Amino acid sequence: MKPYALEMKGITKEFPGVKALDNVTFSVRKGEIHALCGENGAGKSTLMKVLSGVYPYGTYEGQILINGQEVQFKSIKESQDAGVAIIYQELALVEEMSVAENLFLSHDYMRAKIINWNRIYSEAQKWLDQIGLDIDPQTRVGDLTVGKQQLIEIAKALTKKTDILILDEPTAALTESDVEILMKLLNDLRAKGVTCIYISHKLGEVMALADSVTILRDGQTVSTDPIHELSEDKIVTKMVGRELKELFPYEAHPISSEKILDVQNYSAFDESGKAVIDNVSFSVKKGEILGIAGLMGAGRSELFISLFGGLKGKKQGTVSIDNKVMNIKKPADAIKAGLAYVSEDRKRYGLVLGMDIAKNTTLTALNKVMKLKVIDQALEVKSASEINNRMKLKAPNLETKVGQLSGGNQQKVVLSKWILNEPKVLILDEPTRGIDVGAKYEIYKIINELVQQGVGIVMISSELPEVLGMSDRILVMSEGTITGELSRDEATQEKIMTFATGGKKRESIANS
Amino acid sequence: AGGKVASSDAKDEGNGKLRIGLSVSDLTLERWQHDRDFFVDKAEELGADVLVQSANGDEAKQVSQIQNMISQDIDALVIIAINSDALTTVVDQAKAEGIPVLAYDRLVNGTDIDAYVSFDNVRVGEMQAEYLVEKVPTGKYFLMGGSPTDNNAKMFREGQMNIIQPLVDKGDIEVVGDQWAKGWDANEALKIMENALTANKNDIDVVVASNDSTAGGAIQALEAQGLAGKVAISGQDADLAGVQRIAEGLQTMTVYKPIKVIAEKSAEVAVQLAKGEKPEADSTVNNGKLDVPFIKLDPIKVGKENIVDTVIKDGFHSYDDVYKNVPEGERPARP
Amino acid sequence: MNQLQTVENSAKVNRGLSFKFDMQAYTLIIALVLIAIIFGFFTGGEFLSSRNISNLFTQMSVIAVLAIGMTLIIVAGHIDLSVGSLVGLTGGIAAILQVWYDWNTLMAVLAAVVVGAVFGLWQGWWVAYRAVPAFIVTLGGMLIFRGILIGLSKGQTVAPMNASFKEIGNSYFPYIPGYILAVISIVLLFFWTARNRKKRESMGLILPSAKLDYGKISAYSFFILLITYMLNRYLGIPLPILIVVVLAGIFIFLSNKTAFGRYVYAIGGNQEAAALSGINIKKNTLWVFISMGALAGVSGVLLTSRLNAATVSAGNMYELDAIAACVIGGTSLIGGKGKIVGALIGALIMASIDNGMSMMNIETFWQYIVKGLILIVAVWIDISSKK
Amino acid sequence: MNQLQTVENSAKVNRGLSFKFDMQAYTLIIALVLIAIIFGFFTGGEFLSSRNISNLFTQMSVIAVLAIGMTLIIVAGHIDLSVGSLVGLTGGIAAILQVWYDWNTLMAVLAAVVVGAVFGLWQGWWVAYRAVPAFIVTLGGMLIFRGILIGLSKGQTVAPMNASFKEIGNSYFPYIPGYILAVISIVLLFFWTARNRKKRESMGLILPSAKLDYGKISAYSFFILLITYMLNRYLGIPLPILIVVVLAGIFIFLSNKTAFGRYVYAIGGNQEAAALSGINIKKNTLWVFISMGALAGVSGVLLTSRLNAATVSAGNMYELDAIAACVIGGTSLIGGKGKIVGALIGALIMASIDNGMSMMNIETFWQYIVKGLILIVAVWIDISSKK
Ligand SMILES: Nc1ncnc2c1ncn2[C@@H]1O[C@H](COP(=O)(O)OP(=O)(O)OP(=O)(O)O)[C@@H](O)[C@H]1O
Ligand SMILES: Nc1ncnc2c1ncn2[C@@H]1O[C@H](COP(=O)(O)OP(=O)(O)OP(=O)(O)O)[C@@H](O)[C@H]1O
Ligand SMILES: O[C@@H]1[C@@H](O)[C@H](O)OC[C@H]1O
Ligand SMILES: [Mg+2]
Ligand SMILES: [Mg+2]
Repeated sequence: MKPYALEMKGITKEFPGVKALDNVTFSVRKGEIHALCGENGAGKSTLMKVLSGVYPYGTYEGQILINGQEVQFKSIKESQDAGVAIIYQELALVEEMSVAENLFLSHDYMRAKIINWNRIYSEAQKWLDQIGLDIDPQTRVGDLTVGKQQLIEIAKALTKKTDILILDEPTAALTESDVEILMKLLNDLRAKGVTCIYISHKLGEVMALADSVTILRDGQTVSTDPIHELSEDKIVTKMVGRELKELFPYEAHPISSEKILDVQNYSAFDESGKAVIDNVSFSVKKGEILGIAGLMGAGRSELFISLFGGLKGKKQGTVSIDNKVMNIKKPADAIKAGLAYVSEDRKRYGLVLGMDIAKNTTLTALNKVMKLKVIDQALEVKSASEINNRMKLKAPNLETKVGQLSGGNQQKVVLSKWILNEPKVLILDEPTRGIDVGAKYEIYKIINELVQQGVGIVMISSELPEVLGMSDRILVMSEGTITGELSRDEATQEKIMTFATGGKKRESIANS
Repeated sequence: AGGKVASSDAKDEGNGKLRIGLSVSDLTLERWQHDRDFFVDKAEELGADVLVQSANGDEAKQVSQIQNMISQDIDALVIIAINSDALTTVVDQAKAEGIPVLAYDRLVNGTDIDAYVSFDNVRVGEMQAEYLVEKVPTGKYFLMGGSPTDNNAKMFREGQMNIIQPLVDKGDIEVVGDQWAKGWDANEALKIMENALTANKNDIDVVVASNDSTAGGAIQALEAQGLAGKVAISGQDADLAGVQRIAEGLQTMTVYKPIKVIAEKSAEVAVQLAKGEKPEADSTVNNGKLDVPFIKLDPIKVGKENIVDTVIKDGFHSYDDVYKNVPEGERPARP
Repeated sequence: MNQLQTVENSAKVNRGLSFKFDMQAYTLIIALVLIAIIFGFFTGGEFLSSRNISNLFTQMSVIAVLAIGMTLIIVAGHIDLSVGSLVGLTGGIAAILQVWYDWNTLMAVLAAVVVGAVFGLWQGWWVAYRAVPAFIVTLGGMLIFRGILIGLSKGQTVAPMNASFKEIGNSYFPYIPGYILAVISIVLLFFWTARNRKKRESMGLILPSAKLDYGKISAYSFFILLITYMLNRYLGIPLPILIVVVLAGIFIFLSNKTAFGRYVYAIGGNQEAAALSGINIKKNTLWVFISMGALAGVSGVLLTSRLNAATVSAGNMYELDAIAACVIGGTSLIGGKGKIVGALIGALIMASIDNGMSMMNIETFWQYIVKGLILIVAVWIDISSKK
Repeated sequence: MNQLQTVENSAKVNRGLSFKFDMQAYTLIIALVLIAIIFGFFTGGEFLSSRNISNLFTQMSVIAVLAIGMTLIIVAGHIDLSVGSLVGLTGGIAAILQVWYDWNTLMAVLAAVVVGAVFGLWQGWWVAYRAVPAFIVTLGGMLIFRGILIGLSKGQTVAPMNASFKEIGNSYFPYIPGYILAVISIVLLFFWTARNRKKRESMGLILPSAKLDYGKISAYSFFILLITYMLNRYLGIPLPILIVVVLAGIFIFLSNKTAFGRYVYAIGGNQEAAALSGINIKKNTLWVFISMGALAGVSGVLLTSRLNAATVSAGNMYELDAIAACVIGGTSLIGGKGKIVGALIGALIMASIDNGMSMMNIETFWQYIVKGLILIVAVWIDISSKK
């Protein structure tokens, strides 16, 4: 057995009112990939922030040893200098700056007396090539999609000479192909002797990649085991504390023949007049779960944001809801027409982080909690608590600011917010991004409940198992247009990927 | 230099009219608007064009504006300085271009000036104090200064103290407070007065206010305590509102600087200078560099008794305006 | 985790939270009390006399009215540098209409408020519909409004106002009605609390302990009575502060209880999320500026009334005082966060500093320095206590 | 996707980008040219005379120096309201030291800059290490510095300065050396471009087409020569604008080529991300304020020299002009975005408006109104062209 690269002993970390870590012990051997698993809010990110000096020495209890030596990081920079690099769960990128600048923000290149931009750009180009990103290093990071930003974030950590690399949910926003690139990179690193700590809710990745797994629950260590003693089911059981039979609780349900949303020959153009969505036609039926698959940048989000009235440029085509042709110019029109859109980027487009749970929940449905145009606080709290209880939201109380919630719980608030509105069509863009298996399961159950009530669900997802597991029907998009349609029975990963890479044009369209 | 030559032919031909530049310190006090109007009227009557600029109380801006005037080939420059000491560089530039310079109301120090037409600011302060001391020879005085960032405010205070200090030393007068109103702002003065009255339990006999706008604010505070008209209070500028208050007995006095006189006199002198003539002056004043011909005008104390003979007679304000708020029966005879 | 646990948990944290909230309000009030004690000491108690408290409230009123609107502006993520000039302009227009054109007081006041609202609309339009940063639009407004005022008034001081106009800023709500008003507010306070508790209970929501709730409003009631008593010992409740209280009440209601208010906080908190939630950003932003303009109109009327005159330089730099009041009161310049009550306390702190130092007859240059220092230190105490 | 394709793609994006960037700079320059044409027309060409251009540059210099530092402050996500007062104070201290205590010019200038930096440090400390919002700290500073100035100068104007001090703001870089300077800068420009192209090529980076690159710098060179020619037709290059150019050069270098500069942009762009990247937020913020203070010192010296005197009200409200210059120049008040060059163009636009209107002898109140309108419209044009 290799010696320990890292030992964290008896780590306890408290926030006002919350004990996030309670006497956690966590040991990682040199050169291994060590997965850290646990439900949302279990304390994974907090543990890593303790390690990387975000919470400096003195603000937590316990001891940290690196290569057997005790370390006391008083700042992030000290941990960086000690060879610890971390990719944070919340992207730590400066949107206004270029890709190259972000890549080397904390690198010695940037600390040189006079910055050598040419070197930075050429180095950046190399890294971009390595992670398979086809963009100019001078591109503004804010202009990239979340997925690409995530890749940048990964590359950023790789640029540094590291002994211990921590990845906190690096693949939440990645598509399968990018995940593969990442896995390959990590395997290379392992071969070079770099120690990795890998946090993910995607247990498939964990099984494929990790050498050992530590599981946290409610701020405490549950176990550390070598991977060969584990299975996905066992991990889930340890995480959740009970057995979870099925990952995708798909229930057969009646699908009406009524089209609740019907889109014909729809195109959307950006402000320079280029078509970003090109002549798309599809429909969603009452009580149907329509999965939308595709690669990163396929235009899935763009299509539905555009339908929802959230994009600027020109549009063409007809959109009918309940057989009525709608003219949706802005989100308010869409909401009135019965659409709801749960964004893939909840922090940016879904929530007002500084507001409390109750207020976020009722934001789109204020008229439901008003009497005579006056907000009835009691009613507001009541509606919010009902819906959030239904979601099994875990939060101190409804007056907690959503910014203080863990990712999974934030996602539930976004869902609550839109479901409270009682939409006819609920568009879910990456609904389970970054949330744990338990919470995922609950969200699927909510989806089931909604379709039972006759809501039409559009589920955009980059996780193929999820699309396959939950959809009644699947559309595949590529380059702004629909390239394929698959029924639940005929769909397989391979078929989806063929369409997604633009292999074949929409062929099975007839059989719906 | 090149620019100058090129532009001067461009401008002057066409009409052979004289061009006078008038640089005004700011227009947020009532008096400067009168100054400007009288000056422009008179100068035009004498056949000159006037370029007027106002610098909003910003010294650097005044410098810039004067530069801009110089580049428009004026024949004479008239300056109402924001600050007497902060214009040497630009006046030097004017002189280098051969443009005669007249200091209006406020002297310009440390440089070549051709003439100075003014009232004496220290004298203004003295007049305010003299009038008050005469009315209330002993008692508690409160000093309400002007803008702490206005040099003139200091000079008024200097004049006031010339009169008051000996009496303080003698024990006749007690100074119970000394506060300065930012930006000559009436609301500042109002608050200061309210607080002074509270702090002194209304035991104040005289308020030495340096101009009419601050006096106006102070009088509001006095009125709220039923003291308006009972506490003597000075002013300056003979603003319409100020003179009205004197007519009503709310304010004791103001110092009237016959603006029409200074404006018209200055216009005459400016035209003379523009033509290359030498103006006549009875005295001189040293500005730190040379003895400047000084055309001295006397400020006038205005109290209830002489409103008609001064401000109204001069046409500075109309009889009807001044006595608007005084019942017919109590008005003095119409002139 | 089961349902029950969640709720139990909430109750615990809730108490913690509500205590924390009160702490925040308290530090400001503690700062205020400290300032009062210090000035009280140095002025031989004069600072705390009925009369001075009455003065203080009147002196703060012009800025307080502005601070109410400024809170909304800042919460919405903007800034308004034009309010000082707009105060001058609206006050000037009221005076001109009354003094030169013999308008009666009601009409002149209305005109000022309407003009304020219209200019607010103008600025709001540029900000909301033309996406020009509020800083620039209102910096422009600052110049434009001052320019219009100079042009209209020809630089003259316009005075005096009619008696009824003068009363707005200079009269008092007398003894008996004052007490009646105080008692009515106290009764309403208790009534509302009781009703609210009942409602929350019937909906199965967490209740703060009755002791805490009623203790709190008893303290408020005592405070209301004390202030009323103090003010009545002098001449009664100054009308300007009553106007402030009424306007504050209206705007607190608007910001907490209506969609408009909620949207303003959402827009300031996360504009993109607000937009995708179907909130009409432009319209709501426009209304924020219109409100600010109308409040500037009220403020202008108050100032003109208090001075019994309108001057060209009236209101100069008031924007800074108003913004400072908001920031002292905990409003974040980033937007999305802020309370009107805080802004009022901020305005009171600012007015107290000015008032106290002028009562102490401190030399001018020291006043500048001390005021600057107190500003920084007061906000610092507030911030560090929140950590 | 293969390598080849990537390169092609990037090249495309790159060209697109650089064109876009230029468009942004262009709209500002177009606005400037429009303003110049309009004023040129209304002043019968006088606005564009050599002499007036020389004046214009001198007139903008005090604000331009401030705008350089303000860009950094705003990019870092802060604001500085105290610079006007600090200009007054530092200029006052230089004057007092020279006039009352006979210090020589060099020492007096140094003292002003050091005092500026020290007060910058004081403010930076409160902002960075005590987390008090910059708005409050610098609003406090605005009062404190003005107070100190009134106290030190006892309200008096301090004048006159020594001849050498006066020269700083009032002299010209003469004919021949002026041309030499211009030619040197042009040669350097070509040299650097060539070197950079070679380097990029050797590193396998994408090159903008040679035509584009050299075309651009040829245009710059033409511009430099034209300006030099124009200025030399009058008295030469005004020293103040040379100082501005040198300072701007230093700070552009700092902000683009050093870690400090990049960190400032990172901090302003996303403070959390910057912190998580191990950037020392406090230290860098402190330095931003120190720089601003030192620049205010330079500005104070320039102003005192230009006025040949220090006055108590010197620099009043300059902060607004400086901030406006930055915002016009495209700096975002949210932080993280802004260019020093933009701020300089902004300062020039502001100075042109003032200068042009005063040349046209427009009535004061119209000047206020027109300036306000131009401000709004100029920024609006800039913004809508970026969309
Ligand atoms: N800054 C903070 N202030 C207060 N509470 C916090 C803070 N950061 C985390 N917490 C709390 O600490 C607990 C652990 O959070 P942490 O982010 O470590 O969870 P996690 O395991 O990373 O979850 P996820 O899978 O959702 O990322 C949660 O209850 C969270 O609400
Ligand atoms: N090859 C590309 N290079 C650069 N930008 C692209 C490319 N393809 C798409 N984009 C842009 O990236 C964005 C991706 O679109 P969208 O968000 O709709 O994709 P998606 O299928 O939802 O993928 P994801 O959300 O997983 O990133 C759009 O703004 C699109 O214009
Ligand atoms: O007339 C006075 C003027 O001389 C002074 O500078 O400012 C105040 C005015 O009242
Ligand atoms: Mg986490
Ligand atoms: Mg997407």
